[in-house]
Amino acid sequence: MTSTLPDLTATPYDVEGVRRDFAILSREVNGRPLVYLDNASSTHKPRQVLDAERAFLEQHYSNVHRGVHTLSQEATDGYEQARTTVASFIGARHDDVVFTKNVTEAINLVAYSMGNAPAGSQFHLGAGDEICVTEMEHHSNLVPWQLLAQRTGATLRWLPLTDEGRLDLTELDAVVNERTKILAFTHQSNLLGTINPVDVLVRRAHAVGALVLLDAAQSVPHFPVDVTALGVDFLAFTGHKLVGPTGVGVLWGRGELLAEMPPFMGGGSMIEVVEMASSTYAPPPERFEAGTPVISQAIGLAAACDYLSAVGLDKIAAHEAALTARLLDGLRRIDGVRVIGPDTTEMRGSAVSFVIDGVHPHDVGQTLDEVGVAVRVGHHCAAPVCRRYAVPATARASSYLYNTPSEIDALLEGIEHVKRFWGAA
Amino acid sequence: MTSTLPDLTATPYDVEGVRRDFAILSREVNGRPLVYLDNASSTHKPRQVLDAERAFLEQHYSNVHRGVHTLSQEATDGYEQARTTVASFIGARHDDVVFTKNVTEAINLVAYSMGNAPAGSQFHLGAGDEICVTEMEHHSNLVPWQLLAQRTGATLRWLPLTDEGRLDLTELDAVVNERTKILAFTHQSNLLGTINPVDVLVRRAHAVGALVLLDAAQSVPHFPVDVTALGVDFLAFTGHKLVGPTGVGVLWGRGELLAEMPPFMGGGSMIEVVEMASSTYAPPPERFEAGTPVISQAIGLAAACDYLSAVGLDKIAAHEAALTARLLDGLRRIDGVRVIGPDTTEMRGSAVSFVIDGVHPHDVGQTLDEVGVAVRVGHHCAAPVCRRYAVPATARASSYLYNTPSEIDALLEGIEHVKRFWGAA
Amino acid sequence: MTEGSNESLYQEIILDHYRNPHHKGLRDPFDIEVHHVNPTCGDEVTVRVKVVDGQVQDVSYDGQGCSISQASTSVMTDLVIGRKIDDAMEKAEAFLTLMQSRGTLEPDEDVLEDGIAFAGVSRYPARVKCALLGWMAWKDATAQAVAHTAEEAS
Amino acid sequence: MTEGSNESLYQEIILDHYRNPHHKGLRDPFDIEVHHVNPTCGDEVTVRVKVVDGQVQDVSYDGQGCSISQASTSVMTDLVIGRKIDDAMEKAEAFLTLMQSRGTLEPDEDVLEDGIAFAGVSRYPARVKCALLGWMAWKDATAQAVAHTAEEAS
Ligand SMILES: Cc1ncc(COP(=O)(O)O)c(C=O)c1O
Ligand SMILES: Cc1ncc(COP(=O)(O)O)c(C=O)c1O
Repeated sequence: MTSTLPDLTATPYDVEGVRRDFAILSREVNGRPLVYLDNASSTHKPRQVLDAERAFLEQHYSNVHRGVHTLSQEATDGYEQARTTVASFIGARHDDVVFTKNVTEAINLVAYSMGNAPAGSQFHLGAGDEICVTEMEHHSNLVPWQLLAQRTGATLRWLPLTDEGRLDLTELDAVVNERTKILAFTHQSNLLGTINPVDVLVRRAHAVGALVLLDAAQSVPHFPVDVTALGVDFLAFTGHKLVGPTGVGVLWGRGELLAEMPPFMGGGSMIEVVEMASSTYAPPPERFEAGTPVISQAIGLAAACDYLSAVGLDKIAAHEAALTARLLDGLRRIDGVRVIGPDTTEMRGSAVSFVIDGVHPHDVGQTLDEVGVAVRVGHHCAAPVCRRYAVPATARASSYLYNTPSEIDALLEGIEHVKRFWGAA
Repeated sequence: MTSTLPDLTATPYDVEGVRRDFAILSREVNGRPLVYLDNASSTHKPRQVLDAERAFLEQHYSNVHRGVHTLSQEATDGYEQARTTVASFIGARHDDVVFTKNVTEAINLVAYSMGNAPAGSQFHLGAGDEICVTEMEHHSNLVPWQLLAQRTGATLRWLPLTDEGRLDLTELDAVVNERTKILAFTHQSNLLGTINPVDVLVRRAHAVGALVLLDAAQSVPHFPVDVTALGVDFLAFTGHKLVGPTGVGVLWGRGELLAEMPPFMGGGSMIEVVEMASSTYAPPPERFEAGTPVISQAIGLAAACDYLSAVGLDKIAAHEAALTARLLDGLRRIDGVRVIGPDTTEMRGSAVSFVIDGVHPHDVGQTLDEVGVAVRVGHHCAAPVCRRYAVPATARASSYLYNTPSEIDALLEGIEHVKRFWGAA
Repeated sequence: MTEGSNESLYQEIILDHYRNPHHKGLRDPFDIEVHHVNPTCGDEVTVRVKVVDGQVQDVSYDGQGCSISQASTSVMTDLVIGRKIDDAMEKAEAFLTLMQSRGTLEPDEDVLEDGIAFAGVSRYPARVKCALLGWMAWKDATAQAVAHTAEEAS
Repeated sequence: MTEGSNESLYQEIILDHYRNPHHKGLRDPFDIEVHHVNPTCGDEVTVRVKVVDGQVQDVSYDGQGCSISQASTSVMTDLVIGRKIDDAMEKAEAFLTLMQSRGTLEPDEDVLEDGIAFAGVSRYPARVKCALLGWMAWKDATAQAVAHTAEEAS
């Protein structure tokens, strides 16, 4: 199952070559060429990913792990090979990668597993223990910890934000302390674009014996991430944000931690010996993959990792940085537009949130759509961030490997159009 | 997004026409035409399903629910239309259908939600309460309840099996009693093929005020199922067993029950108002679909439902019954072969487990594979059933809409070959 | 699946009501005041209702939100003020049905007047909630006012 | 992805060991007895080990299971009995490596003797555990026996 990967040796970054792999990008919306700038929400999938999944399904499909017949062996090989590919994409060992439905399930997995840990276990939580997050978390890295706190009696704390859209670390030592059992935070904010100083947070957390979970949903797709270099204990990301399928996410965990963690969901494949009254459980990663896994989605995700590797994550990051700089520059020149989040490219990614004075974000998004420009509007599943910056919602443009400078310009012109249409400024 | 559906008006059951929709069926295995009889484990996907998913991804894909731009509206329409299609496939209302990763997640969802219910809630469980299953459950409908019992202090009980492979209901009134909070059982056993008397069990459970969850993983794909007619409270099934994609399952629940149930996983989309310290939750089905849902998989599943409806579930059931009768007849004529489970077609499906005297099931499966016949061997994620019938494992042949009488004959010849090869009888 | 359409969501009628909202500003006297929020976008509306003899005597409101939520609340006041409660509730039902039609319904101008301008909104599930915010608040307030009056009468 | 191959998993050597297992049946004397189970298929083996002066003096076993698990246990006894523990452990490592090779390794007949017949098994992940059952039990028992002897000596 080899797929044709884009040949990018000729030019430094052949964005047109990349675009040809994404059929949907040649669509029109409202009579205009689609300008898709909603990549922080989800990304499109190149034909290499679609082809890989289809070839697998048409030639090698079967359920995995439990059969001796040829298709079952081939499907198992394909699925486990996908795990190897995804693992090496983040510098991890094959056995330390668990496939989930999305990053949300990956985070809930850790939260529920901790909640299931008996007293005495290093994962156990109770009254007096603390869970720490930040004020910039996506709901998927906030609500699971709220629920865990409610179930166990532990206290939820969080690191606040500065006016510039960065973590405020002045109280770090107080907020992350000897009572902290786990610190869960995002590598890159999906609303603000802020990239967080992982090293500083890991150092403090490990100094007080807390575990660290990194929500890498917005980082793994955009720049090279190596779990060992980061020094975190758990890292999670989601397939649909890195040109892969929906329905697949990844939890990576340190092998020795995964080995000690109690199971989350019960069911087929995650067991060892099942009696009617009780069971013993398989080692990781199987222990955490109850039921028939996301087989063809894992194949698709591996193809997505291969695709990004072939294009080159460094090149993608540089390309995005240039687009982000162009966008921030352009926005700075338009009166009545305010960026929510860092307004330089330093330690920030391509997600740029903004508001236009006097025009509700919903109307911004809809009016941009009328000229073919797709941005996301709303609270971006990070309602507390909107509250922090006293906006009901924002519009957010987020570029990716297939976006072009002229698309950024189309957005900027679109914003002028929005202002004219709504008579703002 | 209309797909070409097979024209089956001409003949009563055009199995050759159906087979042409499944590319993998023309594969060879070990130099022989593939005879795929592992459908109880997973099924292949017709081009209509693959095409529907791909067309959606190449023309309308985006994340759902949270956007105002055109692609996001179209993707939301597609996803919610898929929910409607799947709902009507089982006679349910749109809002009562929750998309999950597989049936295993669907069952864990109910078990965890009950575990999360505060004292006083109808879902709450504690010491003195009982959870009831049967001895023929798939691990996915057993282990989640073991874990729930461990978490809550409730007691797990089960209905035993008769020597003929049926539920032994002589003690029904004792086992399902006033302390029973939920009765969870399978519609059709994946190992024995037994179809259970849902009406009898529902009547008893409801008489004592217990909820009923039906594991329909092996029934919804094979014959018409209507949630209202069944009278159960929850019903769950899985996409990959009904010619749909992996990575998608369904939980159906009575609207008024879903409305009262606490959430399972926390994250994006399942919330209403999120503050840092706590949140309120969206109504069902969103409440139970945390994070980016299994978008394109739901589209694929709806296409699978449409495909099965176009072929006709009644016709499929009749076709399977004929194949099953042929297989049971054939097995009866071979010395040294024992069927584990009912040996007539009465109240049984197409999954037929058997053992051959003197040949280990693993060797049976592998030797059949050498002549191109794919059956599953092992405990089929129902280890207690093997223990009950004192076999280490079984070989299991399970036919579906695309199998033919001559494939059954190939299996029967294969079994003779196995016996010769291993010098048995 | 609906293909993107060239017809703008923002009909002139909607823009007019957004720029020059009718009956806006909270007024006395009133029986009941309610405050509704659309959690997905933070839109808010406060609605006051005065009911006399089975009739909607006055509706006043204040709020913030997108053009759709503001304009539809303005249209709502035009449609219900001065009307018998039953008639007004029928209008609300007609508007709700239109909003849930996903672009498939031809609205009745005799019933919905300026409200027909919102037909296109029903093609945008994400905006339907905006269009219904004021209406839902009014229905809630009116139901409470009726219950309240009934209580006082008994 | 490996395409299905025509070459049978069931080499003559495997069938011979399965039909006529070597050293089968539990014997005295022994230092340690262990019982291992493969939960996925119910295969079981009981292995006894007698260690003297850093040497595997005897291995005996009983069990039930598929041809692969039975034959590989028989081959294992041939390879380890009478050998220095370190040498025997090396054989076990070589066999483990072969089993994890997914069909990519050319086995060394000088090291593994009849064990090379299992090379094809490594292409079948579901059967690898069968092939390793007896070996794992032996390693476990031998490690315990060594620890035990060391303890007695100290
Ligand atoms: C009866 C039954 N229940 C549950 C399952 C689990 O399905 P899944 O693995 O798709 O969650 C299966 C199939 O594996 C089954 O046959
Ligand atoms: C930072 C961050 N975390 C978590 C998520 C949730 O991802 P998913 O919805 O795929 O679970 C997202 C995206 O939605 C995100 O941007």
